[in-house]
Amino acid sequence: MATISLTFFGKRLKNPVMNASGTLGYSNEIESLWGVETLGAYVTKGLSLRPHHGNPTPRVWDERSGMINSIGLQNVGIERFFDEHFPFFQKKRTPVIVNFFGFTEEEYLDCARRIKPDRLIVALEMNLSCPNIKAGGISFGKDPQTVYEIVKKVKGITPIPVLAKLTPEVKNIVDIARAAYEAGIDGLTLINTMPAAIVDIKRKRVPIKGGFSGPALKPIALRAVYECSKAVPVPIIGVGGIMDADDAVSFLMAGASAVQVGSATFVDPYAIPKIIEGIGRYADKNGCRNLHEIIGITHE
Amino acid sequence: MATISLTFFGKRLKNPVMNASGTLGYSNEIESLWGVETLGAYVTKGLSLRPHHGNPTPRVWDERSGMINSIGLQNVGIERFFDEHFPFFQKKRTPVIVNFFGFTEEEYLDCARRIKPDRLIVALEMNLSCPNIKAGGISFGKDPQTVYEIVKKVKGITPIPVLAKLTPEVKNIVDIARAAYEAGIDGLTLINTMPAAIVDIKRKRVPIKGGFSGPALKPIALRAVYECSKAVPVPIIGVGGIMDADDAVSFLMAGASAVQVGSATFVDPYAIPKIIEGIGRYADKNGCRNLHEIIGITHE
Amino acid sequence: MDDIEARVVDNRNIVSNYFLLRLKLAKPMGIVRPGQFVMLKVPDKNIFLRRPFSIFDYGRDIVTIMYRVVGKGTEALCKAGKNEKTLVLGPLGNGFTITKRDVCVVITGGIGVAGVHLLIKTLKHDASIFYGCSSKEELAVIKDIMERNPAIATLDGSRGFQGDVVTLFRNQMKTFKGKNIEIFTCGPEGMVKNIRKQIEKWKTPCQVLVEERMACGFGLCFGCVVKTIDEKEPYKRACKEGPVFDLWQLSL
Amino acid sequence: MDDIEARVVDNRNIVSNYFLLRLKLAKPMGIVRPGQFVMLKVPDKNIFLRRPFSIFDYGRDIVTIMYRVVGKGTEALCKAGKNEKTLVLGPLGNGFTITKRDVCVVITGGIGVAGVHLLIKTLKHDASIFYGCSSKEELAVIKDIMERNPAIATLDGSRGFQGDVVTLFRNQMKTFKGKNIEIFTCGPEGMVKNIRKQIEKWKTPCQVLVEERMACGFGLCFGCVVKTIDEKEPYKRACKEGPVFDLWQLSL
Ligand SMILES: Cc1cc2nc3c(=O)[nH]c(=O)nc-3n(C[C@H](O)[C@H](O)[C@H](O)COP(=O)(O)OP(=O)(O)OC[C@H]3O[C@@H](n4cnc5c(N)ncnc54)[C@H](O)[C@@H]3O)c2cc1C
Ligand SMILES: Cc1cc2nc3c(=O)[nH]c(=O)nc-3n(C[C@H](O)[C@H](O)[C@H](O)COP(=O)(O)OP(=O)(O)OC[C@H]3O[C@@H](n4cnc5c(N)ncnc54)[C@H](O)[C@@H]3O)c2cc1C
Ligand SMILES: Cc1cc2nc3c(=O)[nH]c(=O)nc-3n(C[C@H](O)[C@H](O)[C@H](O)COP(=O)(O)O)c2cc1C
Ligand SMILES: Cc1cc2nc3c(=O)[nH]c(=O)nc-3n(C[C@H](O)[C@H](O)[C@H](O)COP(=O)(O)O)c2cc1C
Ligand code: FES
Ligand code: FES
Repeated sequence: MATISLTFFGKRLKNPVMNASGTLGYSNEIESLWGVETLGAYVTKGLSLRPHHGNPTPRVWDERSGMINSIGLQNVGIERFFDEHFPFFQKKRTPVIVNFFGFTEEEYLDCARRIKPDRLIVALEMNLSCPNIKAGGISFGKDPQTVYEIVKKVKGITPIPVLAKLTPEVKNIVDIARAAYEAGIDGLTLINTMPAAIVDIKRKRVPIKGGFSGPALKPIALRAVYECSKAVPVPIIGVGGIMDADDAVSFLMAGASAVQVGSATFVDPYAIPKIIEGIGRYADKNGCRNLHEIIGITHE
Repeated sequence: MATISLTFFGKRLKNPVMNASGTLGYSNEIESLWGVETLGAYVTKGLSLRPHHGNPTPRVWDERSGMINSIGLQNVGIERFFDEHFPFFQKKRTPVIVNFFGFTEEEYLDCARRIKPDRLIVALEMNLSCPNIKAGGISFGKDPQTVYEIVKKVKGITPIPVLAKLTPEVKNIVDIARAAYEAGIDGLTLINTMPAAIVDIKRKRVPIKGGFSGPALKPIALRAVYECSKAVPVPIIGVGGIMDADDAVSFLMAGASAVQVGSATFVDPYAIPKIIEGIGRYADKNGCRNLHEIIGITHE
Repeated sequence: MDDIEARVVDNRNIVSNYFLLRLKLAKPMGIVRPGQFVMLKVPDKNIFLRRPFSIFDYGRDIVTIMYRVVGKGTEALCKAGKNEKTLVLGPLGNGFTITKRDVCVVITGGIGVAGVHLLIKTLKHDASIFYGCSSKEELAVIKDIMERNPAIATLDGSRGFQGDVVTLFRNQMKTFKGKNIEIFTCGPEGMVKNIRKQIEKWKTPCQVLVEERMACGFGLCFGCVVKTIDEKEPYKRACKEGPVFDLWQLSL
Repeated sequence: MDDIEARVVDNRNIVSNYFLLRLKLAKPMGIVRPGQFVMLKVPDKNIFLRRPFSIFDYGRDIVTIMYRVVGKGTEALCKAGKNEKTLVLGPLGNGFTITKRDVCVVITGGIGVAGVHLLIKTLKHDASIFYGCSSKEELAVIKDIMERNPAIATLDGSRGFQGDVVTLFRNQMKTFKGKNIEIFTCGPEGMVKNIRKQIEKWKTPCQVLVEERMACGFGLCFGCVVKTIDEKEPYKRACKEGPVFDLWQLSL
């Protein structure tokens, strides 16, 4: 049988499938259906230095080919996460990727400083879609220069490998990827949600503006993964609209070393274990002994 | 019965529904099913100064919630369009919006210069997603400054009202809309396709990279229309994923004065007449005497 | 809790836009407490997310849901025909907590009854029920609890008290004087706010079933929050910490 | 040409991944010429665009299509069951032009036969047919034209000539010597290129039915182009100017 395990920043992951940040609670919420140890790695909800309340409702809305969310980064803060939830992952020996953000550069740096290296922590994942308060609310991930600066500083502070998670709403995502690479980034997570809005024609209003995720995002994310993985020589985690194992394999072939699954879990809470199983089946059926045989195969 | 006609740049249009550029041939292709005079206005295929061959195949690909195209702007050029196809619209007394592009600033200006005012020409629609050869292939529509300059020059050359058609792949579409407005644009068409790619996992390759259109684009386009129509006081034409009359009404409510329908025609060649009828029915059912009663109603 | 395949047994229009949907589950659900809900897959290709519905009734692999058509999801749902396949994730959330009281008072209106129906069935006969709706036709919705002698308010006065259900409750409050009562409610925010105004003075115990838009239904996404008076962490998940909350903890 | 509602009559697996689909149209299609095609809605929510298929046969409101499963659209199509609803847009494109010749030679292979089947039926008995496939099992595909005595090539030699169909044709070319022949073909690009090589010297008239990915099927999108030798406008629409082209106009 094929092995679908992989080494990611020196740590062994059972498989290349993770949850997308913000779509699998804080820790044990999924346990009545399946265990987090099923995952290649668990990605935390976006964490900030201080707890954050988030946006008023409505926070989620259904859209034909996906969904819109405007959670507003609600979270209990890094400290409470490590006190209350991290021990659960230690008990379950599940590798963790810590997604974090800040509203100022200092907050990003303080976050990175607070997170201590641990056998289980595979990487930090910097969410660069967060609004930069000092820059009038424009997100950090929009300009190559801003990305370069913040990545450089974060890399100077933490010994843990750092992934930059990029937003698709930019002039050219490859330029952003290059800037992060030049600043020393260890890997990229592509992509975050795409800004979007809903009109409720019955009530004649725009009930929600927020981030669009789900199947509609897939070809946009695939292109980002394909172009960026050709442009920069660091591992990439693909995310956006992955609903089944074929979608996951598409991302691997486009150049991703691992994938994350978000909205699919809301449609089918067993989506992640099914995708993991499906990748294994794909590998067996196609005589693929090792995922490296297909990662980036479309580049040739 | 409600009227769904409108005045657009001083011309009377029967209804607010147009085809999206590049999705309804050159002129009479649809005639065996329905007549172009059904349209509020006919939008031409993207035209350039000289004829252009376009890309090799595959040029179109199916995606779960839309399609990808990479036609590559094939067209017979402005001259042949006006010689061979424009008389058809004259015969049919159908208002025309002329979509055009160039690979250099000069080509845009030459195009605008060549198109003579005519009773039937409602506006020119500048496709700003075209690669700028002098800027290394980055499209004209990516930077507020570039947009400002080219719009200013085009406006200085033609007496015909000019619409700028914007790409969603930018840092902030509102900044681009503002730049076009400051340069004197008469209206905006929002949005063009979103760059995307497909992976064919059976053949382990990326068969096509191109522009993503269809239902997946709708919430992205709605947000662009909503934000830009609040930011700039010129009429906006909404386009992206409109499949039925409810979708069209959503765009009007978000702030569009008219809409364009593209990919839907490939799924259902009668989509446009059905949408026109559906808007009329919506207006009647909701006691809306005039579309102005709903245009931008979500802003309040 | 599990995600269970189900088939439509029937999907019946009761009156105006109220429907009763019975689903046969491929295997039994866990133990159901009144106030719990399910996340139901709407069998329509244009509906991406599931929709939350209270468990109106449950027994022998049949789960019953009562719903009102209010938007695209419920519009699509009412087209589901006999034998159509769907998925039911549940039972979810924390239901009502039934403590010993002299009187349990259930106040509800419109489709809100769907949230307290199983509670009413469980409470046996020691409950006082108040139901409000727009006119006597809508009473078809509470047909099977009519035997519990609910006090009825209709906006048009076509049956019972003319006015809203909270005014009717206020008018009868004196009958509960000196008694140890607890209120259970589910309904529009306006109704809940009105109840609160009536009992503010006494801080009468009151459990509220809140309805919020949901994506996951079991704590994954933080989409369904309600604001509480907890200053440190005001937003609680309706699906996980709720959907039943102590009225006095809510920030309305 | 019109867009016509249709229902699946049957959708039968012939052999390996070949299927025969019969559709009952709600109203008759226009007059069908051999080589024309339809744009078929694939009844599956994950398939956005329609798919082009040659009209394999047509009569009395029943349109027949023969298809090979090659990707997600045809995979979904082969799951369509009896009575499933679909839409058929057609007849589309320019078919073959049948001119008076001494001999009409039809060369095809694999699923290519679907494009020339109606032509073969129309040509009556004055045609010489060459068919290539991988093995004798695949001949089930041409069962109803076996009576026309096609020359057969199989790659594994399990029936007829062992090798490809163009070699078989080359071997028999001398039999057409002095005759006024015209070739009709439909099949993979490699086959068409090989035919071209064989007849390059004589520039034998040859009509080719090309298959390109399509979005609209009738000239709206310029998605389906084929490259021709026209220098001014090399890319012609397969759906509108084709799908049948003069081999000598194509730039292969
Ligand atoms: C725990 C819980 C139990 C519920 N039980 C029932 C029930 O038994 N019967 C029933 O008819 N409804 C119930 N609801 C509400 C039901 O989920 C919504 O009416 C339904 O999801 C609306 O979907 P839609 O697509 O038709 O409406 P949409 O088009 O999405 O929205 C239409 C309107 O309904 C409101 N709405 C949408 N979703 C919700 C929601 N989840 N909660 C409250 N309002 C919403 C919107 O804000 C909007 O005003 C319950 C909700 C929750 C959270
Ligand atoms: C005028 C015309 C007539 C046709 N007649 C028939 C027919 O009678 N029977 C039949 O089986 N097929 C026919 N085809 C081809 C058929 O349209 C494709 O096989 C089908 O669209 C593939 O869809 P898919 O989603 O399964 O494949 P995809 O997953 O989209 O693609 C799978 C493979 O098929 C190729 N392909 C996809 N679409 C086309 C296409 N339109 N033309 C050629 N190759 C394509 C792709 O490049 C890819 O290699 C015809 C095509 C045209 C243009
Ligand atoms: C409810 C919800 C909450 C999210 N929260 C975060 C977050 O806190 N940090 C982050 O980087 N991304 C967040 N995301 C984005 C996802 O991690 C992911 O990038 C996106 O949803 C696309 O993947 P999908 O299509 O599989 O959902 C969130 C997405 C959703 C739907
Ligand atoms: C096949 C095809 C060709 C197109 N050609 C052009 C073009 O020439 N010029 C242009 O501005 N937009 C072009 N577009 C973009 C459409 O006009 C429209 O902006 C986009 O498709 C989104 O609308 P839709 O979702 O309704 O298709 C093209 C789109 C398609 C699908
Ligand atoms: S619906 Fe996702 S947390 Fe409640
Ligand atoms: S398929 Fe659209 S032009 Fe041929």
